[in-house]
Amino acid sequence: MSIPVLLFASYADAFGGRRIDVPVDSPCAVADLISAMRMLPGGHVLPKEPLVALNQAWVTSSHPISVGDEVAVIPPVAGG
Amino acid sequence: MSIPVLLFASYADAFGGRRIDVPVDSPCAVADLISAMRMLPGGHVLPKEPLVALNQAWVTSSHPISVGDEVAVIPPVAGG
Amino acid sequence: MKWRSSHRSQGAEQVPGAAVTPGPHGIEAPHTPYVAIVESPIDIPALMARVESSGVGAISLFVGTVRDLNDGQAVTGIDYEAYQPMAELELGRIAREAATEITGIRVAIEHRVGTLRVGEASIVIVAGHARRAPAMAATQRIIEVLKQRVPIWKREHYVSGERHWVDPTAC
Amino acid sequence: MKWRSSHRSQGAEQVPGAAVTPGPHGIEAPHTPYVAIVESPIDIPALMARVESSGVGAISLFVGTVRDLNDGQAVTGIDYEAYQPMAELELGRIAREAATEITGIRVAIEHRVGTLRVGEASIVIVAGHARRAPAMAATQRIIEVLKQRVPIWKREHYVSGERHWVDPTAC
Repeated sequence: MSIPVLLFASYADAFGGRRIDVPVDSPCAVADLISAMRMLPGGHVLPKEPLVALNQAWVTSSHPISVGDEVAVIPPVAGG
Repeated sequence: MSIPVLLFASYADAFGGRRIDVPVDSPCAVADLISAMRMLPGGHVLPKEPLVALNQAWVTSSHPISVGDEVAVIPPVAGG
Repeated sequence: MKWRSSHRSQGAEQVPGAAVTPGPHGIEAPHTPYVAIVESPIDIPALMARVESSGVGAISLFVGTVRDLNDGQAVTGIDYEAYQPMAELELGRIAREAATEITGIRVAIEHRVGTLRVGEASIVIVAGHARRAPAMAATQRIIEVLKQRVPIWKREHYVSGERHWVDPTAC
Repeated sequence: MKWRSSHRSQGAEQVPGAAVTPGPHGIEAPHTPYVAIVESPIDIPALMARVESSGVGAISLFVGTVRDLNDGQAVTGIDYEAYQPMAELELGRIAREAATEITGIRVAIEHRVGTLRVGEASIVIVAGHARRAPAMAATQRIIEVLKQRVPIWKREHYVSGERHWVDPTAC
């Protein structure tokens, strides 16, 4: 399966898109998605523990991803 | 001699004027002026240590008063 | 397009912990925080009006503005980008957490996105309360938490013409 | 009549401790605090403009408003009275003390006098700085000191028709 992932700011620049499809095995947790993304062109920008949101709420790396979840991998935030 | 004293708010109400002349002996310190004011009608409103300004700056009760000083005896402040 | 917070019309978004004081004065319905990500300049008086109430004696505001210098580099402007729906949800969560911790607080927040020039306001946080200490504590708390949790990014424009996404976690 | 602070035109009123950072950006003349006692409604955007500068990244505001309840009594309005020239001098001293303690702070303060209705602003303190912590510390410090030292009084109007000078030192 593959998971559509929303990207923003420096991550969108690095991965070359604001929405990419990441191939993963199923079932899959956030950590598995991040591992797969590290293999992609641009994956070097990801820090040790990237921020991830599922359905517009923060989750930790052990959180499972379900089909249909809105997944966003989020660069260091700099609001304010 | 007598000293013109500026009054405001509740003190102006109590002493019946925004500027009163207070008879004192010369030379005179702030404490002497306050003692004299306690004898006047309205003097009961003065607390133990009333606030006093000379020439628009705060002074303590031992401060001497010179002829020509702008003297204000000041109710508890409530700005803001 | 302004993506206005949908919480505003939902009764479920009322702050559960807010106080209702009985009496002829001081009757105060719990205030629903107002939050928005906006693309046009923030109207500060309009935002203040959102927390006004006859029971409010103190309003604290925090305004973040674009300055011309960051980490020693001359800045000419900033692009702000947001994960817009989540950013607004997260602002709403932060505002409601503040309202739960600070009974009677009234909060309004707008964060601007797009390209801002030096001197323009990127964020305005307004907190109203009967008393000043809780109002000031609320703005301070909200700006700190906002900078940790709201998915918004900024790309600085330098005098050299270069642009760079700011990474507050970088050494 | 507005009794405008005469300090504004006097070079001697420049803050002695303020920093001047050299460089193509970040050049910042020491800011002369603006303070005034005013009789008309306070224009908050105009007051904010007095601390704006390309080097300012954070503006903190404190707004004191007339509320409808004090010490359990329903209030319909407040008369503010000032010992006007001294009040303005004292505001200026407080602002300059803040500027000496907080290098680079830019301060503007207006206190209104006369009769105010519920909801109207009696005091607005604005502090601008490159960074948010000093800006917020300045407004907090200034409002606390102002309430101790500035010769201003308020007479509350109650629903009953009675009016009473407020004495914060009363038990």
